Amino acid sequence: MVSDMYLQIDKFYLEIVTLLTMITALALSLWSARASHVVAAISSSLFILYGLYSGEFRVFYVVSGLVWLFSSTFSALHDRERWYSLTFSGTLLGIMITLLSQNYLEFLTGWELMTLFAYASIGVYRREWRPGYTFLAFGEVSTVLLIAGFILAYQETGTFLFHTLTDTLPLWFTTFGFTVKMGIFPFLMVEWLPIAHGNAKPSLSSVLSASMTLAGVYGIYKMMSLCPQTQALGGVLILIGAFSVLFGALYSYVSDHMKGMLAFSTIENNGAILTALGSLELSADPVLKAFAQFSLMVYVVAHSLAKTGLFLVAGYVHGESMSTLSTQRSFSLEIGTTLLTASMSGLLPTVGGVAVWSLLETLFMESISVGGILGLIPLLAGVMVGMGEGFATGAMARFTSFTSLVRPRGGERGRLVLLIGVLMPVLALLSYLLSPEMAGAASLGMFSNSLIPSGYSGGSFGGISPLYVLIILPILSLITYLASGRRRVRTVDPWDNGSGRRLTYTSFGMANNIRLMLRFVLRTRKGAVETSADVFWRAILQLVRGYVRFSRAFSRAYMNSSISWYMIYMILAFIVVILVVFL
Amino acid sequence: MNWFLRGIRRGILTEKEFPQVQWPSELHRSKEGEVKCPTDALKEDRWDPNRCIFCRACEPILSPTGRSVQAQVKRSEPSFRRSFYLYPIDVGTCGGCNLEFRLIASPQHDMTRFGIFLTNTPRHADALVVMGVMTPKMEEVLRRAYDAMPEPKLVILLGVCAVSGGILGMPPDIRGDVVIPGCPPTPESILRALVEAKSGE
Amino acid sequence: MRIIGDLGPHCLTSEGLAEGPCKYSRPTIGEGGYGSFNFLYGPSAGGLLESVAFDILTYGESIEDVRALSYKTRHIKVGGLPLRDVLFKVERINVPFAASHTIAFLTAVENALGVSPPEEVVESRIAQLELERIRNNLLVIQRLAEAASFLVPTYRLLYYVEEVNRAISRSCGHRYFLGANYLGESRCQELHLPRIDVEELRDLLSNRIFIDRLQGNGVVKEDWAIGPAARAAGFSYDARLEVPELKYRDHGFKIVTESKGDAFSRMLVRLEEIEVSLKILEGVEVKPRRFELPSREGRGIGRVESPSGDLAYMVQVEQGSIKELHLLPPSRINILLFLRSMPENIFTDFPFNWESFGIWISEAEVSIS
Amino acid sequence: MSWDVISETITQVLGVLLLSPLYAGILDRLKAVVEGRRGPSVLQPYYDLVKLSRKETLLPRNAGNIFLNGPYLVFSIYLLISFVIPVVYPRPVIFTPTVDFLGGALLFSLAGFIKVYEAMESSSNLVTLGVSRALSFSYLGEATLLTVFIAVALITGTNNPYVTMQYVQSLGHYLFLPHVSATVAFYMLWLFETGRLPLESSGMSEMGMIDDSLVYEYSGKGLMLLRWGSYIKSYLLGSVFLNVFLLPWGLLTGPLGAILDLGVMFLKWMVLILVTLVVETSLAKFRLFKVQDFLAVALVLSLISLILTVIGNG
Repeated sequence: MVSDMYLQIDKFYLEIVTLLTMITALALSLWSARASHVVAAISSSLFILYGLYSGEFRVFYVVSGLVWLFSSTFSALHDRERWYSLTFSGTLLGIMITLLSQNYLEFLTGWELMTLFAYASIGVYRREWRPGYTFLAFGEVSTVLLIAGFILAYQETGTFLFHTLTDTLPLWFTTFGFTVKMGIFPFLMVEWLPIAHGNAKPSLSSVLSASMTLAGVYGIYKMMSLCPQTQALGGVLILIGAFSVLFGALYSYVSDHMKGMLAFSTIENNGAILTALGSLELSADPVLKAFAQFSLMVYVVAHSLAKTGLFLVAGYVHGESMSTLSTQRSFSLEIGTTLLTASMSGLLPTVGGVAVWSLLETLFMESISVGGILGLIPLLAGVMVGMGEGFATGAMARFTSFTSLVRPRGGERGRLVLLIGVLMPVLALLSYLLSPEMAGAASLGMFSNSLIPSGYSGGSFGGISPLYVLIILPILSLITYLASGRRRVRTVDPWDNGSGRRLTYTSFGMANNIRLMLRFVLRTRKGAVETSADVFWRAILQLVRGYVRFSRAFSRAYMNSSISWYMIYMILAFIVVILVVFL
Repeated sequence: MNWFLRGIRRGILTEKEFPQVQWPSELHRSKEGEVKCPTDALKEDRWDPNRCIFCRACEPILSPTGRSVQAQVKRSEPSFRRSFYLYPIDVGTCGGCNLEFRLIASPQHDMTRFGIFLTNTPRHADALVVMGVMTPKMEEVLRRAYDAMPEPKLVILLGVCAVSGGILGMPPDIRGDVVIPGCPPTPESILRALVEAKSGE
Repeated sequence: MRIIGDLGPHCLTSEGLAEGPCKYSRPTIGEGGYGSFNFLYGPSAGGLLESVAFDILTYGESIEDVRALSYKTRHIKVGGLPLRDVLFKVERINVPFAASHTIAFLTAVENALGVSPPEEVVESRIAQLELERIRNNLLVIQRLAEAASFLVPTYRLLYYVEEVNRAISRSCGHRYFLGANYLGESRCQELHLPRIDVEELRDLLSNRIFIDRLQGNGVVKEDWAIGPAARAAGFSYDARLEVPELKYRDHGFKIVTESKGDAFSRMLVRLEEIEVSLKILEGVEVKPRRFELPSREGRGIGRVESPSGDLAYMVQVEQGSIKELHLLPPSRINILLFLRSMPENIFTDFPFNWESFGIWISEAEVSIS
Repeated sequence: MSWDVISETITQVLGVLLLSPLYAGILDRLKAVVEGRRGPSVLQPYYDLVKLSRKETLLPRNAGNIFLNGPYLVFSIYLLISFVIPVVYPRPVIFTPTVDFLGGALLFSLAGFIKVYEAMESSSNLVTLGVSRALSFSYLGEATLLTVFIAVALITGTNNPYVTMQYVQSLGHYLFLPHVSATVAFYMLWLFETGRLPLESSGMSEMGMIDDSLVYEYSGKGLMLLRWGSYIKSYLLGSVFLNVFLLPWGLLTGPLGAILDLGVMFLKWMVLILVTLVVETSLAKFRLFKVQDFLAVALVLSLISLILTVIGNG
């Protein structure tokens, strides 16, 4: 009891110190960029420490802390501009306040700080403000929705403190406010534009893509914990999420812009997270809820860290277009990228694999437990997620191939990437710590608590043991290696029918099959690209005229399929979903 | 009719004995007389199969026996006894060797019963089958193909062009472990040579 | 009148020699945008029977433009050599078409010397040409079936090819007619017909998947096309009716044509022509025959319908040896047609279109001096 | 854990390891016979593997660690899966709880993922050509693999392969419509995953390569492991198909039963081989983009199965 109180006090001080350090970082940036980044890194580590002590939101805190730690370390090594360090640490501070907020007002303050600094940062870099405007504009759209939601909450409870609610309306409002920020359907330029436009440096890109969207997830999760359950919202979120997964992955597959394809994959991941949130909201069964929560948390971890790593990879590459970029590969970069993309492709034994596994498991179990027509929602979502994973694997393979695999060997760089890469299997190992308290099936040959069984309807629906896979795979490989004896290796030129030509294949070419096969979806013409900017799209983008021009140029150069169609699918999906649920 | 049923109905067409071929086959001197051989395959009355293009200019002083032309196996590789993958390369043929070589896959000959297969990459190949006279641009390609093959490996010279250049040019400069004369060599003689090359019988 | 192709400095037409070179419409050159690249297929590819390389401009999987790069060009010296030695070399320019080459060459020589061979020789030559046509058409269809991994027919056709080769060897001593024809002599003993079940081959057309690979693939409409490619496009071009030396009309020969001009039509034409050739063969009888060649001088042209289209030689003979020799191989024209018909397709269509022309690089890239 | 379990495990894993090439050999031999040829020995796959193990390993100039060591990993992934699903022995063995159906699917995709990366490291045009094709179909391939597993999992209410197997053994469940459509879907998927006609075939032409291009640059031991691995993969998927979908009956238990099961599996496989023989020798290879349609059909079939089940439950 007493120790508990001490802990409270310690926590309080820790919180203050963390915030102060970040503010110091902000101040220092006026004097030296590097110093500011270093301090920001320190503050991030403190925040991680703080997160470890805090209860149900532990995961959000620790993960955000790690993202900041990595990106600010990267900046400390590579970025020199003071302006940049100012806006960067400002953004971090904003997110930090949002996460630590005890009431709606603090939350909004943090939210605005984050938005404004990020906007400034995007503008400052390359001195081009239009994308910044877009970003800000949509940032404000979300803010408006949030304020609306919060006001409703205030009217009900009469206090700004986070307090349980009886009405679901605030949840609806805020949820959509947050999804705007997460860059889910039509508002995806919030997430996608500044990054894809190359107006954000690697470190900020990773913060925008990993940490800021995470703040959105945190917001929804928080509001859900306050509001009563609404299955309707659950269904909506699941389907919207699934659509985002499928189309985000598809467009990431065909995009030929390095950061662009990462940004699309972020949309895919946010979609998956949204699906997890949705299934958390949809199901009534407590066991299932627990498992849904588990998959949500694992997905948050997997996406945020892997995406951070991949954006940092972009920092070691010259050029933005996958087909024309130039770079050299190093052991660290190659292995690091491979591990990161493995996680992004949702493969065991990485944390991404656990995430995909648990999400699908959740969805399919729900389709039984919910039953009836409503049971079809998670089912279809599951299949869409499956297809999305297929596309993601392809996109990630292409990313790795043309950022490292086929590149000539160069100096030893990118140890940071390797570090984050190694985290992927390690986190998979730890994932059963997050697992709801139904682990520990002392089944045949299992180590106790190494199993993550999706305990459902008495008997176990299924289960995996990351620990197990991680132990057995290397052992079996070693046995294979030893059993197959030593090998004589000779280095030769690749066999290209004896022509002596080297690799001429472009990244664009590697993705072209899909462009041809799904012509009717992507609206691509052979090779070149259809750039039909249609009415509806103009309507949305009155406030971002520049974006249309850019989207044309961009789609011609990088997207090679008109972005407007992507928008339309998302919006249609949205409308359809709304209809499905309310009729 | 469904081709599966057709296949079943036809049964197995693989043969043990192959019909005699007059040209090319081992020649023997049946008459006395002077012969003007365009490729000097006849030196002091010795008939040299490695130079002969079987043009029938020496008929009837030399006449065919119908025995298929003997290949020379200088080196064989026992580890290919049951699994022998070939990569054919054409450095300047008339198309005849290419065709006859493909015909060892025909149901009548069926190379696969001896564990002989064709492959489309030198990486998987155990033997390089060289056909035709040397042409300038193919020299580099031939060298690359040979390089691209893993040890142990064999080189098979197929057809008089690859062996001695025949009447049309010079042979490729690569040492052949197996030499199969004939213009073009018959599938039978190719098959015999390959079987000998992989097992040493 | 139709263009047949460049023969030395002249342009050979169905009416005879015209001012060369032949006038062809300019091909459309595709150009690459962002992301396009050049994919080199060959020179030594398992999918190609001979050594040749194709430089394909592509965005990946799609084919925008194709150029052929020659690798196995053989230089054959004939100038000043006696007719006999030239004959041996001509026989070996393209052995799968040996009969066509030899007969075209000998016809040219006979025209140059102003003699016309006796009936038996003509009959024997018709027999050889048709046997060769059957063998080659079977081979082309076999290659198509193989490209589609149409397993049973692939080997069935290979079986027939071997059977034809054996029939040829029994008839003329050599599986590829080498040494079967000689100056003033035809050595084929008697005619042995291969047993071919054409009805069975027609069963190929009952497989939708196989047909789908060929239909609409590599459409050729050029009016200067030759051989099966031309006949598949609806042009009734055939040297067998245009050339006086070989009296095909007496054997009730009729032209087979299709309309679409795609790889499928080309295969149909070849399929039907197998039957036509078999009919012709029933009507001919073969026996060896010698005849006298005078030692005169002069120039002459010899043209035959090889399995893949018109094949022509022009010779200049002076005191028993060759002064000048020009060759018009069908493959040279078929390659042009192939390259023009390839764009707009995808990589996996490539083998089907390529094999459907029955092209032999050996004769297309030979250079004669 | 008892000695029985261990002996059963050993039988299952060794059975997979040693018998998987045999079935490929038998199918090839039968194909040859239909084609009118004597054909290669049924042991040909073994001969090839032995020969390859004696050959030199060639390393493309640009390739490195992943290219060299990938094959060992791929092989051991398939080995690991053979612990997990009922491919010889009908009861759980050691390590079985490592993953469930879904996890198994993810492990299969992991093997595919490594194959792609190691192949790409050789940075050759011909390899990239095939890889780009393989990747472009993976979205349907993976989705179908997942849905098919889930389909059967939903029918039986569990994701545990062994429970599923026992469940569908009862005829009522066996002839249950969702199970039937899922079975058809899985067979179509098996044809795709193991590179069989009418989807692909290892001919001589490079232009048609899909999976062949993944091993195009390999030689020696690496090639041996990848070949062997693909035999095992084909065996694993095929056996799941037989034991969980097509013929869930007939497997015996107990250490002695485990040995006999090898024979039972052989009989089951003969059925699968004969069906495949007819399919492969009657059909030709689809146009490349038709493969997509084929897989789409498979996906739809498995989806139908899912929907029927869920509505049935609701």
